Amino acid sequence: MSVASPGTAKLWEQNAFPRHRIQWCPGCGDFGVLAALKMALVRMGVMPHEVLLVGGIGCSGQTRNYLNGNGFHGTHGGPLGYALGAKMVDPGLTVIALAGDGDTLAIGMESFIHVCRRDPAMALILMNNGVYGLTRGQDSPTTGLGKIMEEHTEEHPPFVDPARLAITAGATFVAQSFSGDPKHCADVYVEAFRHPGFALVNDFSPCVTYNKFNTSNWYREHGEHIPEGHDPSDRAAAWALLDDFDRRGKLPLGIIYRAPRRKKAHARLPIWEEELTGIDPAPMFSAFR
Amino acid sequence: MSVASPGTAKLWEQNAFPRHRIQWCPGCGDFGVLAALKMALVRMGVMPHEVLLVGGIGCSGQTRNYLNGNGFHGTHGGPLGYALGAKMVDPGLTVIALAGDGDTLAIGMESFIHVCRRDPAMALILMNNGVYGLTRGQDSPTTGLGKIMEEHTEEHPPFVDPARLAITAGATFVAQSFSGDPKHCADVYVEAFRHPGFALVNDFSPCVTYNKFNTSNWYREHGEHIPEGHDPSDRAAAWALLDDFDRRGKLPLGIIYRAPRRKKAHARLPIWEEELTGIDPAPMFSAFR
Amino acid sequence: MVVNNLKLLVGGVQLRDAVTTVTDILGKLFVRAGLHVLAMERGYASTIYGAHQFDPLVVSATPPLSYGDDRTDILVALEHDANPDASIQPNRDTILRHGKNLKEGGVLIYDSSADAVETSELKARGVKVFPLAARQIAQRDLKMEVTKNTIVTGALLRLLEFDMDYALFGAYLEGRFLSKGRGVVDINLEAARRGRAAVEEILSSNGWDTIGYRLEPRPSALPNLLLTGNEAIGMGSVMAGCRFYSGYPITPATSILEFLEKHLPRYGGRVLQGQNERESIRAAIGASIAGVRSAVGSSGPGISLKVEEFGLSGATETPLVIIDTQRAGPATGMPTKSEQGDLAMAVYAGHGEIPRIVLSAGTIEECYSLAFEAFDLADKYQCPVFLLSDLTLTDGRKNLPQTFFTENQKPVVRHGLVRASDIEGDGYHRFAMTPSGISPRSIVGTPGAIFKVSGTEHDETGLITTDPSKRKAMVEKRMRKMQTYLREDAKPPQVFGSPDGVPLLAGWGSTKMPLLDAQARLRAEGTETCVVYFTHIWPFPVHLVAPLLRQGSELIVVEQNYAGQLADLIQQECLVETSRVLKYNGRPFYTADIAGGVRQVLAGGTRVVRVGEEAPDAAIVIVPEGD
Amino acid sequence: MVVNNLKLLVGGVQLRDAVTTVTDILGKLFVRAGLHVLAMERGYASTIYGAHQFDPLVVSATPPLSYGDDRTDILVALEHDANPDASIQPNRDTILRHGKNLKEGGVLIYDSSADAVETSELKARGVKVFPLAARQIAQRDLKMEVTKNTIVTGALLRLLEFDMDYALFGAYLEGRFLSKGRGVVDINLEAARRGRAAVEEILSSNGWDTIGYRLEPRPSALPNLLLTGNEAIGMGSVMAGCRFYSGYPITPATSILEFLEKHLPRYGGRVLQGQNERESIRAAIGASIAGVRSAVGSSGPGISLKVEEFGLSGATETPLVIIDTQRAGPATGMPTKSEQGDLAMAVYAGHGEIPRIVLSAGTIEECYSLAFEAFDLADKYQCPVFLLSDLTLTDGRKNLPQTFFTENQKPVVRHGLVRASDIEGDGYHRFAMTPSGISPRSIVGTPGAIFKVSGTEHDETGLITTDPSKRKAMVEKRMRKMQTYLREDAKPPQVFGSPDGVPLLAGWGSTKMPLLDAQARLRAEGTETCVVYFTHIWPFPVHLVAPLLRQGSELIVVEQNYAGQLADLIQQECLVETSRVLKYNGRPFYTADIAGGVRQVLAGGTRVVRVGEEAPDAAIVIVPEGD
Ligand SMILES: Cc1ncc(C[n+]2csc(CCOP(=O)(O)OP(=O)(O)O)c2C)c(N)n1
Ligand SMILES: Cc1ncc(C[n+]2csc(CCOP(=O)(O)OP(=O)(O)O)c2C)c(N)n1
Ligand code: SF4
Ligand code: SF4
Ligand SMILES: [Mg+2]
Ligand SMILES: [Mg+2]
Repeated sequence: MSVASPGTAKLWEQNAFPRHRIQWCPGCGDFGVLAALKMALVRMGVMPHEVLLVGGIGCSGQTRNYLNGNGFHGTHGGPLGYALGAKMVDPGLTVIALAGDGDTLAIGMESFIHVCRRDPAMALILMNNGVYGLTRGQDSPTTGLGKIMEEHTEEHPPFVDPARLAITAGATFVAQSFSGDPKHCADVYVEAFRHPGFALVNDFSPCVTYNKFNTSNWYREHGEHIPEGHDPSDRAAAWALLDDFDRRGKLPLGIIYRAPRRKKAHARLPIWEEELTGIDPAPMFSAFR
Repeated sequence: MSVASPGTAKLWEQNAFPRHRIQWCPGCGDFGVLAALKMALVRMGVMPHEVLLVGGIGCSGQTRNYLNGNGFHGTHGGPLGYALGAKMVDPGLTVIALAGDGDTLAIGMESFIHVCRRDPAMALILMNNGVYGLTRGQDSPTTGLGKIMEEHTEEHPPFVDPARLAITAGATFVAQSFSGDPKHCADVYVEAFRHPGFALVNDFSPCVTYNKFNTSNWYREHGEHIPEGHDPSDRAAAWALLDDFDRRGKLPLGIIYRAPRRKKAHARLPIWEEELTGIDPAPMFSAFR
Repeated sequence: MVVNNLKLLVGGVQLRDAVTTVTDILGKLFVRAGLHVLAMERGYASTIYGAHQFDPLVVSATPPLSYGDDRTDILVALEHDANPDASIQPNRDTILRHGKNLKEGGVLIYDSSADAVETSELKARGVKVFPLAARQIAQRDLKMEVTKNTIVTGALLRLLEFDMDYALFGAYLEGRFLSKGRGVVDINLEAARRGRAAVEEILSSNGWDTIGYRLEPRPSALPNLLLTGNEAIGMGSVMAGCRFYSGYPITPATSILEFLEKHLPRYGGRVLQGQNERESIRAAIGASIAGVRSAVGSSGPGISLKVEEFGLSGATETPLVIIDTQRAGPATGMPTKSEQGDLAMAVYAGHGEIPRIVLSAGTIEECYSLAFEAFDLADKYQCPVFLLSDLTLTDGRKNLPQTFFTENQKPVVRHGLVRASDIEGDGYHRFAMTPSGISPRSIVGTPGAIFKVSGTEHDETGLITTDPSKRKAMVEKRMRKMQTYLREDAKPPQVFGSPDGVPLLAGWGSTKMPLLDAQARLRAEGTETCVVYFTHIWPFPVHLVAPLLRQGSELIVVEQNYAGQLADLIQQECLVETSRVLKYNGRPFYTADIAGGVRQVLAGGTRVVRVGEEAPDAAIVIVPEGD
Repeated sequence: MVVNNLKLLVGGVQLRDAVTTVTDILGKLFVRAGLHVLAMERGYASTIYGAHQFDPLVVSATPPLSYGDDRTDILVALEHDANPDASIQPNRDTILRHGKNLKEGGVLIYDSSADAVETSELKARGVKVFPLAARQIAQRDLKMEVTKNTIVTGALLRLLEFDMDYALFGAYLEGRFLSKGRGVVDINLEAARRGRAAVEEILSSNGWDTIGYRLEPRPSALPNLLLTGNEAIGMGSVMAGCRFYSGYPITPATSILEFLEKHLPRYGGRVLQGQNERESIRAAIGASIAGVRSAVGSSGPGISLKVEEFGLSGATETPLVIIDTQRAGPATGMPTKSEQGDLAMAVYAGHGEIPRIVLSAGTIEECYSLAFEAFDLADKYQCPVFLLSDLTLTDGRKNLPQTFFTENQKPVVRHGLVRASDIEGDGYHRFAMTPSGISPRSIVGTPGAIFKVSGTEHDETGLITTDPSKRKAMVEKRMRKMQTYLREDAKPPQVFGSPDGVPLLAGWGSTKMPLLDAQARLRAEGTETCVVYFTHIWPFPVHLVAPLLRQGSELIVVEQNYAGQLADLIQQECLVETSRVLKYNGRPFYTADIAGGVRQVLAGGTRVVRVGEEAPDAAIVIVPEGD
């Protein structure tokens, strides 16, 4: 990661090339995420070409195109997989996955749990709106947050909590934010980007068009900053904090859990021709003689 | 479920038709699971034709063929998906998924978490041996249980705990057993089969050929029955129990968590011709006029 | 004066301008009046908000064959405001994109609340222009912005001289809003009157007493329904006894899921929104194992993700209907644009080889009837049956008489399902060798007929085996079902015209209507052709097709993809050389595309014509849609 | 006396009897002695323990073409005990399965520790039988059961009159066991001597001074390696600069994963065992986006599960090598049996249409060279490149001179990768329109060359678009790469013999060797044929193939699947009628299958011959393998 150049702020704030017209609904929470990302990246002092934004499929995933930096956009549920591969090749990159609750927790669940375990030094900004926005309003795995359901069916199960799942699966950084407060989001993002392992930010980012229950106001009423005294490096404390907020019907905002694992450092893998000359096959022969 | 007939025991104990030669390695833990299943099904008094055994791909999944009852064996990671569909069609069936740690927690993770949420009244006997047996000894997601790893890499992440994951995902019955003690397994299985929701039994079933660390003896040393006083209907208590056993380096055996959710009852879906006569399209017309 | 024959296109900003609210109301009113409506090219973006959306309706006295190329008679632009992000004023978006396609003497209505638009060029071409400050009237006069579209509707009714007494419109409003109170009905009627008043003024100030188009109710005995291809598939599925459906939301398959979520429970069925593509198909397979007729629906990416399970259905001989509503690929491609790009996937996808059946619908009627047939064939042949549709059909709407659904109902026949009473003795063999290849199938819960079913190779009893001759026999048993199908159920292509010595135009999918339209157009020019249209594509009915193809003077395959997937299949199966007219720009085939392409092939010199270079909105700078 | 020309088959109970420990040692000793070894039909079950396993080695003085049908010269049965579960004594399993294939005058060695086996029938056919109580000697005399196989090895060395001074064997043991102490070496030498002693006795008691077969070391200048097709793919990948490989374990692809896990880190690379099939391929795609040459390997089910990502690689123009080691499908099929059933999948799989390249290896040498080429082509054409292999090749072993790997090394060329220094000005366009269809590719981290890459349709800059003419242009740009490939890199099929006026035998994959062997056999009978063998299958090089095919008198395609997938492709692309010789019972093609099938076709009356009815072990009751 290169040192902050004076021009970095302008680079992040200017329009991305190519310039995509923003097609979120007016009032969509993802506008706040976009603003917060710009702030955070400026603060990181990283250059756009050093950043890889991997977008999920969904309204949320479009963030990759509205922001500077390299953007990759693959299959639904896939961002963490691509990001993992890229990060393993080049540990110097700033790799950020940007995806929705459907992409990450429905079809992407297979990747989510395992990337939490693998703990690559990259971040996932999960734009959680409790709905499939892009496909027009079906239930997502986080649908129902804050609602009391008397009876369930196989068709309509209770919601999952990505923060708890991530901690259980082994993630080393778990935070929450609310896109209606981009400044706080930016603070959290910076910590996530700096974390030397996998960082999940569960960002409540309302869908004004299809989720008429978890509205901006609802989040504002239910969100509550994590108290100063909380020690995020204590896993049990993190769990207790979640329990406490749950009991009170509140959503904790801030860093819930942060405890880096000991990880082996890796050099960038050989890419260029000059790194791939004179490859000697002999060391591979021994087993065959 | 029909009432226990006097001949049920013989039905479950006799060879399955068609008769597959058992091809587990001598000493494989899955023999214990097979024996325990026979005991449990006899005790349930259910008839073989009322049972659907859905096998995973792996040594473990072969259990479906060594036991009486209908058997279905699909793709790797798929048992819970098929089982869910079958159970939704016919709530009267006894549906049991039989699969390994690789099948369930690696490729099958996408199903596992969501079936925990959906909570169909069926059971999963997870034959957890900490390794991919059938593909000859690669690491599975539970590899490393009981080992201290100083340093991790993306290639070799820490193991996951299916019991904790299931509770976090919303499962309503979570138990553990050790296939070296088939009687206890059978007790646990019966409770699992009777549970009116999704029941996970994480059964430690050693692979004598490829897992030389988590051996029968190792499990015997580390397994410990859950104390009488434990209240499985208390989720927090369940979590605390897991924490306590973890701290002591022990594996709790017995019912960790059991708390049925309120679920809507469903009739069997129409199948036979006589249930599908005189279908009237008119109720579908209104939106199109 | 043109009576009962026009193409009306409504455009606006997606979500905000509620384009399809207008077209839905109008479509229903026209159908209630006994007119025919065809609306096959719903133009929308895969982003939710802000992109351009349009929806053309062809209205006529007789069932229209096609949607009249891209030519429009009446253009309605709902945009009202200026958008600083766009280089062109967005209240001109619809006009700029579609204005050039307005016929001489056509009509333009646009919302002039913010600004008047420069339309002198259109006027010079004889277009009658109606600036209508709909939003302004709605906000200022009616204090209710949502009524702006009713104002436009009222204006249109006046201009078309249709339902001037609001008999139909009033009834519609009452049906829809009376539960919300009389007031809602009344304000809408008032809004319609305001719209009418506004255009009256323009008419008179221009000295026009008509716009040159008029719609007249036709006394029609039969009540009609206006529905999409997906809704027709949904209905066909219900009627076929499908009682379990699952799907993970994806454009343009979602509307089948939504239709069945609404209706199937009433028929005792269940519908599962999968948490992913594989849970969807696996649950459907599990449901089939438990005995119910089941289906899974998806589009491109979701179909690709299910490939492993198709093989499983084939290998375990588990009936399954797979509905693939094609959209433009590859990858995410263009989720709201049309293509016929999945034929090769349906025929070949998967490792190894399985029996499978591929059906393809070309009209909304066929969506219904082939859905019914798909379930029947899946049951009979115990294999995956693909029902292909494409976005033009899924979202396209057409009126059909109610009797189409109520008359000639076929009973549901459960083929080869074994009941307890059928079982004699012990040795029930799930995969018994039979001359037809079809074995007696039992479901879970059948005493005496316990099964062991596996995707691993097995013998007649279900015992896993790698014995070479048992393996060979089992492969052949499975594949024999396809011979049985070819003998008993394969259908020849539909033939329109006489094939003898004339060029044959082959096609599949939603190309059917423009193909027939192009045939008529070519005939009018003196070129006789014969249309050979495929619905039953795989197993390929060589015996029914090859002799036919050899009768023609040459074979031109018209399809909406790059390679010519049906053409390739025909070459492989019939060893007949093909020429190809191909389109893959996301827009459906227009009659002119086909007629032009065929002309070019017949003129010689080229065997492959790739149409669509000059697409309707290629000329203007378009603000991209996102994805 | 037959010198340096025999087929030796070792059989036993899987896992327990360590069949391949014996064949591995023998194979290495033979190769060190300058002999040629071919071992292409490793017979094993997908269950771990208890099924029958066998491993035939063909040993000869010159490179053998084929594995001599199913005829065996020397049969070694390692089973020793009785199994109450089996209806036949298991120490007869190998004898019952393979005994009938023993040549007249062949040799049988079996473990007689538990019991003698009734072999009078074999003896009547002149087979020399050596009951050897190997396990008993190992347990009773050497107190070490594992030495039972060394006892057998010692017996074999004696019977073959090979390495009688243990110069080679001793060196092998030292290389392998000296680190564990001299004692381990010595006890093994002692075990070998005991085996020798036991058979000496039988020889002399029968009055035989030889078994009629002998192996003689050949002075060979070149050190040789004995390796599998998968190991050759692994080496080829390393040499091609592949530095990221991922795979989810699956038979028979796992050994590539394991080979590269062992070796790639030494070359600076990383290897990821995916937690599922999709994580594997996605990580490989991500690695490629970051610039490294990457690959993913799998087999049938795992390939089917990745289909969506192939389309992504094609649509985003991300280079990716996909190794498909085919096994018998469909579904789980027969995981340890061979088939060529995935060609259609490689060519067509996925919704929509992408550029892709399909290569297919037929020998272990080609596994190496085509792996190298696959990475080169993926880099150049920025698309998925499939490398097909099949189980016969993946597990088959063959000796190759070390110089094959060390000489003629080609340098790694990174095609079209843009460096910061190449960038001028601002407007780097990732998907620039070029005549070749290939656009300059940048990787993450390149100043001035930031990209936006998406599987959603886009324009040259990466801007998402549904503009019809931009869409059309982008589809054509992508597909144009395939024209460029056909001009610059497509290879014609390999032709053996002159095609003029003779029947052409076409094939692909591991069928190559038996095909050439069958050609020789047919020639000996007076039937001249020409073998046309495909390695570069897609895009199909019509211009290189069609003229050739028209030279032959007829075309017979020989392949290991039910449909005739290559034959179908040839018909589609060249409009040439094919006959087919097909085998799909899980066993590889034997020379006799092909020669027989071709004879049948040439005799007329049938166009499709399905061989394999009388498979080697079809006659006996076989206890099933599980899955
Ligand atoms: C394989 C596949 N299945 C389905 C889809 C359709 N699809 C696109 S986005 C989406 C859900 C998006 O929801 P979420 O991730 O929450 O994003 P949001 O739009 O709410 O930000 C779905 C189901 C797809 N693109 N690919
Ligand atoms: C899609 C797919 N990928 C890979 C495989 C290969 N495979 C078969 S079993 C297995 C792992 C089995 O491990 P586990 O579930 O733990 O079962 P065990 O054998 O240990 O009981 C794998 C990877 C497969 N059958 N299908
Ligand atoms: S649909 Fe919801 S998530 Fe999507 S852009 Fe609109 S408000 Fe945002
Ligand atoms: S390999 Fe392991 S899990 Fe498989 S049968 Fe043997 S002991 Fe059991
Ligand atoms: Mg969402
Ligand atoms: Mg396991």
